[in-house]
Parts: sequence; structure tokens; C-alpha cells
Amino acid sequence: MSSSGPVDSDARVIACIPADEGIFRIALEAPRIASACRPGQFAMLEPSPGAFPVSRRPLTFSSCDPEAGSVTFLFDVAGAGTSILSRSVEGDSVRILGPLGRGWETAPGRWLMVAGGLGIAGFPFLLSTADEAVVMAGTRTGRGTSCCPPGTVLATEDGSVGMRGLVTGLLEDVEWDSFDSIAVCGPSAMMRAVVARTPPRVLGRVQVSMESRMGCGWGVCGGCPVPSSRGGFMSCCKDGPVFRACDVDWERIS
Amino acid sequence: MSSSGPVDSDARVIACIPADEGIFRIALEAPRIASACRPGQFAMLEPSPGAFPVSRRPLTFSSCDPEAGSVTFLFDVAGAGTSILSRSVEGDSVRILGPLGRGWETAPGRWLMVAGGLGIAGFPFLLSTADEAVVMAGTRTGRGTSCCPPGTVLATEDGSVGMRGLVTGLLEDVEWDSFDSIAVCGPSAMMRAVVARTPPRVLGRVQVSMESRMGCGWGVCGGCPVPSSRGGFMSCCKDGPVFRACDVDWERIS
Amino acid sequence: MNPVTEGLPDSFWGIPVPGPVALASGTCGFGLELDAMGLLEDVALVFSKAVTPEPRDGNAPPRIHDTGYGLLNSIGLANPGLDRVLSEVLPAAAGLSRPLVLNVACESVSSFGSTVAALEAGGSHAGYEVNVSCPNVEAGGMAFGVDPAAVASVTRAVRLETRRPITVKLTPNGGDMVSAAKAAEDSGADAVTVCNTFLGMKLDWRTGRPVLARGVGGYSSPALLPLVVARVWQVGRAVRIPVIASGGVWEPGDVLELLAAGASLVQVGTGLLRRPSLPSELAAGIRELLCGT
Amino acid sequence: MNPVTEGLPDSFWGIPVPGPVALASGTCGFGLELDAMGLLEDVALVFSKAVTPEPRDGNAPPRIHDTGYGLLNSIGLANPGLDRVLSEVLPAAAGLSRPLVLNVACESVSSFGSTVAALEAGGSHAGYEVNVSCPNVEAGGMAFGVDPAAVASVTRAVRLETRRPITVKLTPNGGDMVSAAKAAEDSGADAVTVCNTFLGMKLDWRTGRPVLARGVGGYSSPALLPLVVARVWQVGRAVRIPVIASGGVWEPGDVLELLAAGASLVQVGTGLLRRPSLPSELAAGIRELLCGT
Ligand SMILES: Cc1cc2nc3c(=O)[nH]c(=O)nc-3n(C[C@H](O)[C@H](O)[C@H](O)COP(=O)(O)OP(=O)(O)OC[C@H]3O[C@@H](n4cnc5c(N)ncnc54)[C@H](O)[C@@H]3O)c2cc1C
Ligand SMILES: Cc1cc2nc3c(=O)[nH]c(=O)nc-3n(C[C@H](O)[C@H](O)[C@H](O)COP(=O)(O)OP(=O)(O)OC[C@H]3O[C@@H](n4cnc5c(N)ncnc54)[C@H](O)[C@@H]3O)c2cc1C
Ligand SMILES: Cc1cc2nc3c(=O)[nH]c(=O)nc-3n(C[C@H](O)[C@H](O)[C@H](O)COP(=O)(O)O)c2cc1C
Ligand SMILES: Cc1cc2nc3c(=O)[nH]c(=O)nc-3n(C[C@H](O)[C@H](O)[C@H](O)COP(=O)(O)O)c2cc1C
Ligand code: FES
Ligand code: FES
Repeated sequence: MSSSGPVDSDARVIACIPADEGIFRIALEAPRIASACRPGQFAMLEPSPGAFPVSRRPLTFSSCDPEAGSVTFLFDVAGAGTSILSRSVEGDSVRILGPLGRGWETAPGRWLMVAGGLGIAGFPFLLSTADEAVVMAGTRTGRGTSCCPPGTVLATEDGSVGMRGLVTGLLEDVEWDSFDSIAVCGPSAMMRAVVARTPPRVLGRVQVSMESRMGCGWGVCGGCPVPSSRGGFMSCCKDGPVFRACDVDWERIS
Repeated sequence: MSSSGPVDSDARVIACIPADEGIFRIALEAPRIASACRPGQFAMLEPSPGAFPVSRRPLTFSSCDPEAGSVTFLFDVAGAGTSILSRSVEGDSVRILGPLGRGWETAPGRWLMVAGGLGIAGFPFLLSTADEAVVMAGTRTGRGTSCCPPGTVLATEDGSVGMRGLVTGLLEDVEWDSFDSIAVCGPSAMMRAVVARTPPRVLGRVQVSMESRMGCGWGVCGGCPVPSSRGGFMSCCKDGPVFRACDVDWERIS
Repeated sequence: MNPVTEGLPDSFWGIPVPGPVALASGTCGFGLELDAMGLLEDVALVFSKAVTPEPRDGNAPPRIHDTGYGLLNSIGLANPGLDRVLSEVLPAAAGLSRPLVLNVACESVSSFGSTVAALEAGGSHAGYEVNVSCPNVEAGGMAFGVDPAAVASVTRAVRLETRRPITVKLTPNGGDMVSAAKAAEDSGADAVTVCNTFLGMKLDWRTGRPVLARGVGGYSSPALLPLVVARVWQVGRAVRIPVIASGGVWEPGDVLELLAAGASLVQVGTGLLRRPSLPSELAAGIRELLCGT
Repeated sequence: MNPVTEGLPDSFWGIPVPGPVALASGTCGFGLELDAMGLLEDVALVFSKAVTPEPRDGNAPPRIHDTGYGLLNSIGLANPGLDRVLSEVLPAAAGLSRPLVLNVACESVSSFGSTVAALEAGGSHAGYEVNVSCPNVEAGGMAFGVDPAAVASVTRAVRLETRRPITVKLTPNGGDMVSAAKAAEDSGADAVTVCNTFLGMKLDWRTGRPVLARGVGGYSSPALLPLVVARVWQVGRAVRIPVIASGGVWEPGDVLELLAAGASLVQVGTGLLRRPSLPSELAAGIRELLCGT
């Protein structure tokens, strides 16, 4: 079916449960969004029915069940907004606008998915559309490991789970040419490091999901600039959040 | 025991229950306040642990049990603040500052207590200190009647309970000289009408409990002026809320 | 007399409007996104993102910070610039289901004139909003707005170039807004917009650094409504041209309060960013409130 | 360099202080009520209610309105006036456990001078806060504050009469606060207070009437903190005398943020009205926050 622009509606909370330390999974009943959303797209969730905080929070679709009419998100309690969201209980109503932005350019073949921290959140959805995939994830302490899809190759900075070190360490033995598409999602510094380590001949296959503060999420406020390799800025919420790695000016990413 | 200035503390909610349509009774555990407060004094209650609303709400002590260390208030859901208060449940914590202001000048002898609307709230406490009393109360529709002390003589504008008409109607047959003290509490217009109907010879026995918006309740903001019959203003929270009727300039009361 | 309970305005600048709610500049692009979502129905007028003579990338990120109680922005008038607005945006906006007012921001008086002159060729827009109040740029912006003489010059420069209606968008960040409004009126403005975001800032005390790259930004919040009501009230009693209120609107009662204060039209900005459906929600809420009176 | 994590100030104007939190004028009387409650311990300085040459009854009621998100006040400098302050208040305040700074408000330059001259005889107060920013009076008040030349004249007039330190309390409601601050500095002020309440208003749309008898009032709210931070930051970079922040403080982090922005002392007003114990709560909260760094 054809996607027909974002929908702004009140969604029933099906469940909101802790998934790991300080990480929650929320499932919402949002049939129109569930039947339209694509991997890598996101939604803006309103953390409170009151006036504050004044803006919504962007979250990537973690999974989607068009039949059941439901979508799920996996999120870190990062501050006030996500903390309010985490206190949602079954039956509550959450205002949600979506699907928003451009998702992953899905393509047949073999995928490499590289996540840093809760960058893993959207990969279950992307995986569900991929023929074949290897997933790698790095975290500081192993927190969030339980949210990774089965078979994920892990690295932790403290060595508590998987290889000790950064996720880029896992890339040392990667057979780059065996992958048709490479998806990277995580903190900016991690994505820059991954891109820096990618052999130039495969850079064209790399896509990244960028983060930015967002004022609106639907393309009008100009609050979410992503530096473009052609100069100037692209808009994270409209031109992204998923970009080709070579379209991003990594030197201007802080 | 001697009263030692107001105390600002977190009080445990013992109960908060509907007392009549849109009227709640809240009981708080506040031992130091319970052992210090006097009839006609009030407390400032903080309607929310968050920042909003920015100021507290004044409520008159409705009853006080120094042994049990508890105080109760009877309040109308008038707006945002009292609406938040009304949603308190047992075990919640409410910040309360009190006792504040000057209460009724209690005196031996016979009392007449005249209430309009929820002006009745503080009379149970005053009654508990009076030798003998007649209580009269007027409401528009009978709402709040169930909060009146047993034996209260009633008037309602719609005639649903007691005499049809205003509370001033009840005063027509009053034997003024039989009362040593007269206490009036209610909306300003009602108090002005009662005072206007009081024979001049007994005016010196009339006390009124004035209402005013309050910024602080503890005497520093200048937000609660009550026009004085000597010109200028008195402060409702510090010089009152109970005043001698003849100290108030009723012409400047709107 | 209370304008609110007498009935809501059904036209502005001679343009029929479905109600008093308009979209604030910089919070709705050129209206295309909302139109695609079918959400312009209850909108009086669409006030465009600021158009500048040259394309502007805008300020360095971060440009947005939600303090919890309000939004700080430091967009810096990012926009495709006059030429691309003429060649790409206005043709695309020609089919917009509600009239568009072009917000224009320049760094000099003469550039205000020439930019509007160029836009005159452009299309079917309903008028101009002359932006002398942007808090997020070094040159122009609120530097004009704080000075009534500069407001007068800018207004005259624009007035000379167009017969379409113009409103001058004033700043609350210094100077005397009432004098600025009178200067705009005397120089031929058809309305004034009261006002723009308030200069604001947030620092992270742990680092001592501002959270926005540019340091200060423009602050908006529903908690600022009383500041806007006061300014609309004061300006409304000093000028005879209509006042367009801009700032702090979140709920239906806020719109009615601004109308009661003297506004003829009420913009929504930050509330719209949060809820693209806000104009429709406000329209429904206003109907409900007025039924009860 | 980040002043906050380097350690908090332990003196101001040479006066030892237990921390950076002071009490804002008009929200603590002359400190007597709080002292009686034993709540001055963590207070740096007590800024008194405005003293005027003549007694003032203040504005007609209602003078206070809680909008939910903030407080509107229209007190109008109600105070017993110079003579009774000298004969009754200052003697009573002599035993105050923390130093008192007298806030002074007058309607003319010469009256500022003569009022301070009279107060010089009065007592042991630590200094003066020159109030050129009250939004709630017809004459004087912020009419001075918006004009740097008037700020300079008032400051000089006061400077001539006293050797005690003086701070000039500036207005955010017009004019250019940075120029006003420089004018105060150049005219001999020992600090500037940034700032006072913001002009605000609430109307009841059903009646079309303002909720405050005087119409407009001074608005304060924790949601205004970013406006105060921006102004403290801008003024702090323009003057070398200390900046006393006033506005929007509710939580311990707010105090640290204002210090990071350049303030040397931070007043609490509306938050204090709500919680007389706020200064102690802030002191404890600040200790906790700084332990974590
Ligand atoms: C397209 C997109 C998709 C996202 N998907 C997810 C997801 O699936 N799961 C998830 O846990 N998080 C996701 N995020 C990040 C998430 O939006 C932020 O963690 C959230 O907005 C923080 O809100 P808060 O009110 O809890 O924290 P705040 O109090 O607002 O901020 C807490 C901290 O987070 C930082 N921050 C705030 N907003 C953002 C932002 N938009 N991007 C990056 N950092 C921010 C702040 O600088 C601050 O340090 C996504 C962000 C984007 C842009
Ligand atoms: C000394 C004193 C004792 C009081 N005791 C009681 C009591 O025992 N029981 C009780 O139900 N009420 C009492 N009141 C009134 C009570 O304080 C107000 O109803 C309450 O503050 C309203 O708060 P709100 O946030 O719910 O309503 P808001 O949204 O603030 O206001 C709702 C309406 O109430 C009016 N109002 C607000 N504050 C006051 C005020 N302080 N006085 C009068 N009108 C006000 C407003 O104008 C508005 O019309 C007392 C008031 C005073 C001054
Ligand atoms: C993200 C953002 C961008 C803005 N851009 C502009 C602009 O380009 N031109 C302009 O005149 N005002 C701009 N404004 C100001 C708004 O048009 C509006 O006047 C202000 O935000 C107050 O209204 P509000 O409280 O409803 O947001 C911007 C505001 C925001 C929040
Ligand atoms: C009720 C009230 C009365 C005030 N009276 C005065 C005053 O007499 N003189 C003065 O300089 N400021 C006065 N102010 C301003 C405060 O001192 C303070 O600068 C302002 O409220 C901002 O601080 P806040 O946000 O902490 O309240 C008053 C403020 C309030 C709320
Ligand atoms: S978040 Fe508003 S344009 Fe992207
Ligand atoms: S309420 Fe503040 S002085 Fe009475």
C-alpha cells in the first residue's frame, strides 16, 4: 500500500515494560501508522498530555505489526521526556505523529548492521525485511545487550559481554565485499569512526541513521541540520534520518 | 501551649474524600501544626510537588486533633490548585505552611455563626471551642449542606433545603442581643449584606473572615489587601483573615 | 464591549477566514507539509518561513533546545533564498488551500525594498510580514525592531514596492514596542505582529557552556502568554491598524484571551511544531467555549 | 573557566556569605518573618521591600493572580514610607541575623538622593538596591530603567549620598539593558541586579476585563529562567561590577546556571513566597549537585 504522509493521532498503550536497565519497550495501537511505516523511519511521541515538556521526542520504529495494527519503540530514559514516557501504563493514551522521514534504502542481498548503544533499537524492524544479515553491536557496559537480536556479535568497553573494546574493533575482520548494504546507527562519534574505517570502495553501500535534536520532526522548523558533504545542511527529519554515508560531511559532525 | 510561628513541612495525607458534590475533606498528619492552630487560622497548601501552579492555596482549618496530630480542611474544587489537591490519596505528601494569620477572638458566651457557601468550612473548629452556638448557612442549591454541623439552620436560593432565599433572610428573626459573639464567613458580598443588616448596637460583636487572593500567606508579598475603615489597607493573611466587622471598609469591598 | 463574545472575525485584510488562528513564521515552512496532511482547513493565513535575499544555511547546530518549560531556537533564518523561493517554492505553493503571507528578513533598508520588489513578480501571496525582530542573526533582525526610526524606514521601503498588505513583526527584546508599532502604522503598515520570540539562553553549569551553538536564542513557551497579552493590549490601544498576536498560544482559551486583549488574528508557532493538528483542535475548542457563553 | 565548579563565592561586597542565595525585594518584607521562622541561616543578603519617600497604600485589589504557570503581581510598592521605616522598621531589623540591603524607589532623581540621604542616618543596613524597574507604578519605576541617561542620573544621585555599596535593579521591559548596566557602572554602582519582573497581563475573555485591578502587572515564573540567564550573560560580559541575578529560580541547578552565566549572587522571589524554606533547600541541593562533580 502507498504511504500517505504522517498521521497525528492518539494511540493506546498496549504495554510499556522495562527491557533492560534504564531501557523501556513501548507498544502502541496505531493501525494507520503500522501499515505505513518503513524501517528507519521514526515517530514523534508526546511525552505528556500537559503543556510540558513543550516538544515531542523522536523515536525510531523498533518493530511493526500491520496486521495487529501495532508498533513498538525501544528507548533509553535519557531525560525528562523519555522518563515521562517510561511511566506509561497499559490503556494510557500517547499522542504520536508518524511515520516520518526517510528510512533505510532496502535492497536485496546481504546486510551488515552496526549499532552503538541504543542504535540497535531500529534494527529488529530492518532485519525483518532483510534476506540475510550480520548484526554487530557495541555498548559501554553490556547494558542493552538483551535488546539485541539473537546472534548479534557483541563488543563492550568493559569486556563484560563479547569482545572487549569498541564496536569498531569488531569491524577489523569484516569481509566488507560480502555485504551489499551496510547500515550504521548510534552516537555520531561512533558512526564517524565506523565510516572512517570503511574501505572507500564500499563506502557507497553505507547508510547511516543520524541523530539530531528535533523541534518538529515534520520538516518545518529548521532545527535538525545535518552537515552535507555538498556544503550547507540537510534536514535530519525530512532528508533523513537515514542518509548515505557519503552525503554527510563528517568533519562538521561534533 | 504557646504558638511559635508557622511551620513549613511535608504532611502525610491521612485521607482525602468527597464530602459533597465538588467538595472534598482532606485530613493531614501535621502534629506541630495541630498543636498550635486556633479556629479561624489557615494554612497554605502546595497543590503539586512540581513547579506549577506557582503558588500555594489558603485553606481554613476545619477541625484539629492535637492528640492525633492531625488537621482537616474542607474545600471546594474551585480551579486548578484545589483540583490537584482533590486528587490526593492516602499516603501522599502535601507541603503545608501553618498555622497562619489571626483567628476568631474566642470569648465565653453564646455565638451566632453565619456562613455563606463553603464559608461553613471553619465553623466546626470554632464550634468546638464555643459554649453555646446557633449556626446558620445559606447556599445556592443545597450543595454543601451535608458539610454543615448538625442543627444548622439552612437557607437555599432554590428552596431545595431549608428556607427559600438568602442567608440574610434567616437573620430577620434573630434576637441579636442574645449573642455575645457573631462570626460571619462567606463570599464578600454575602458578608457585606450580613453586616449591613446587623443592628449598629451589636456591630462591635461581629467578626468576619475575609477572603483574598494570596501570594504568600505569611505576610511579605503585599498581595492580600483588605480595605480598612481607617483608610488604606490591612493585610488579610497577617492582620486577618478574621477582622472585626467595623475595621473593614465595606464600601471598598467589591 | 467584549469583541470575543460578539462573534469571531470572519475576514482579515478583506480575506475570508475560517477563524482567528494563523500559522507563525518559521513553524510551518510555506504551508506545504500541513496542506499535504490536510490540516490547513481551519487556518486563517499561513505566514511563511523568513525569506532572505541570499540563501542562508542558518546557524551551527545545535539549534533547538527544549528546556522543559519552553523551546529555545537558534535557526538563523535558514532558507533557500529569494531566487529559489521565486523559482521553486512559490510555484509549488500556488495551489495552497489557504493564503500565504511571505515573511521577509533583510540586513538593510534598501534590501528590504528590493527583496519585496522581486517577490512582487512572484505569485499569488496575500501579503508580507516584515521581520524586524529575529533574535538569531547578527545583522538586521531585532537590531531594526528596537529602533522606531529604523522600523519606519523599513516599513516605508517595503510600502513603496507593494500594494499588498504588510504587517511589521515587532520585537519584545528591547526598545519601546508601542513606539515601534506607531512608527510602522505611520509608515504605511496594514498591521503589526506582536511579537516574536524572547531572547533566552540555557547554559550547562557543569561545563559553563551554552547549549545552543550561538549562545543566545529565541525562547517560546505557553508560560509566556501573559507577556504577549500585555504587549498586544498596549499596542492595540496605541494603533488603529489590526494587531496580529504571536506567542504563547496552546489552548482555545489562549486565543480568546488574545482576541479580548485586542488582537484580530492569532498565530500559533511552537504549539504547532508539537501538534500539527493544533489549529483544528483550537477551532473545535473555541466553538465549544463560545457555545457555553 | 567555569566559576561554578571552581567553588562558590564566600563573600559579596566584602560581606561573608554562606552561599549565593539572596532574597528578592518585595518577597521577604524586611526579613523579620523569615528570621522568626529561623529560616535566614542560608541566606546571603536580605533585599528589603521597596522603601518610598511617602507611605504607599499600593494598588487596588486584586493585586495577585496565579496564572498556573506564573505569578502576576501588581502590588504598587505598598510600604510604610521613609519615616516609619526609619522609626519602626529599621530598629526592629537591627537584630536581623543576616545583612539587609534596602530597596529604594522614588519618582524623581532628587528624591532618590534625599531618600537615601535620610536612610543613611537609619541603621546598620549593608547597602542599597536602587529600584528603577518597578512595572507596577505610573511614575518612576521602569520609566527610569528603560533610559540609560536616567539610570545614570539616579545612580549618581544615590552615589553622592552614601558610601555603602549600591546595586541598580534593571528592567527587562524595554530599552537596552546592557547600556543601562554600563550607565549604572559608569555612574558609580557597585553591582547591577538583573532583573525585575516582566510586564504581563491576564484577561478574562468572558468579560474582556483584566484580572488585576491595574490591568498590567509584573510576571514571574520558573519558565522565565532562560530570559534571565540570557540577560545576566549579556550584562555580565559588558560590565566589570558584579551581577546579581533575579528571576526564575526554583531549583538548585537554576542557581548554578545563573552563576555559570556570570552572576555573583542569585535572588529568589516568587519561589520564596511559595516556600519560605527555599533558601535552605537550595543550599542543600547545591551541595549535593556539586558533590557529584
Ligand atoms: C530520528 C531519531 C530517532 C531516535 N530514536 C531513538 C530510539 O529509538 N530510542 C532512543 O532511546 N532514542 C532515540 N533517539 C534519541 C531520543 O530522541 C532522545 O534520547 C530523546 O529525545 C531524549 O528526550 P528526553 O526528554 O528524555 O531527554 P532530554 O532531557 O531532552 O535530553 C537528555 C539528553 O539527550 C540529549 N538529546 C535530547 N534530544 C536529543 C536528540 N533528538 N538526539 C540526540 N540527543 C538528544 C540531550 O542533549 C541531553 O543530553 C532518536 C533520535 C532521533 C533524532
Ligand atoms: C484565608 C482563606 C481561607 C480559605 N479557606 C477556604 C476553605 O476552607 N475552603 C475552601 O474551599 N476555600 C477556601 N478559601 C478559598 C480558596 O483558597 C480558593 O478557592 C482557592 O485558592 C482556589 O484555588 P484554585 O487553584 O483551585 O482556583 P483558581 O484557579 O486559582 O481560582 C478559581 C476561582 O477562585 C477565585 N480565587 C482564587 N483564589 C482565591 C482566594 N484566595 N480567595 C478567593 N477567591 C479566590 C478565582 O478568582 C477564580 O474565580 C480560602 C481563602 C482564604 C483567603
Ligand atoms: C523554530 C522557530 C523558528 C522561527 N522562525 C521565524 C522566522 O523565520 N521568522 C519570524 O518572523 N519568526 C520566526 N519564529 C517566531 C514565530 O513565528 C513566533 O512569532 C514565535 O515563536 C512566538 O509564537 P509561539 O509562542 O506560538 O511559538 C520562529 C519560531 C520558532 C520556534
Ligand atoms: C509580589 C512581588 C513583589 C515585588 N516587589 C518588589 C519591590 O518592591 N521592589 C523590587 O525591586 N522588586 C520587587 N519584586 C521583584 C522581585 O524582587 C524579583 O526581582 C522578581 O520577582 C523576579 O524574581 P523571581 O522570579 O524569583 O520572583 C516583587 C516581586 C513579587 C513577585
Ligand atoms: S525537526 Fe523540525 S525541521 Fe527537522
Ligand atoms: S498573602 Fe502575601 S502578604 Fe498576605
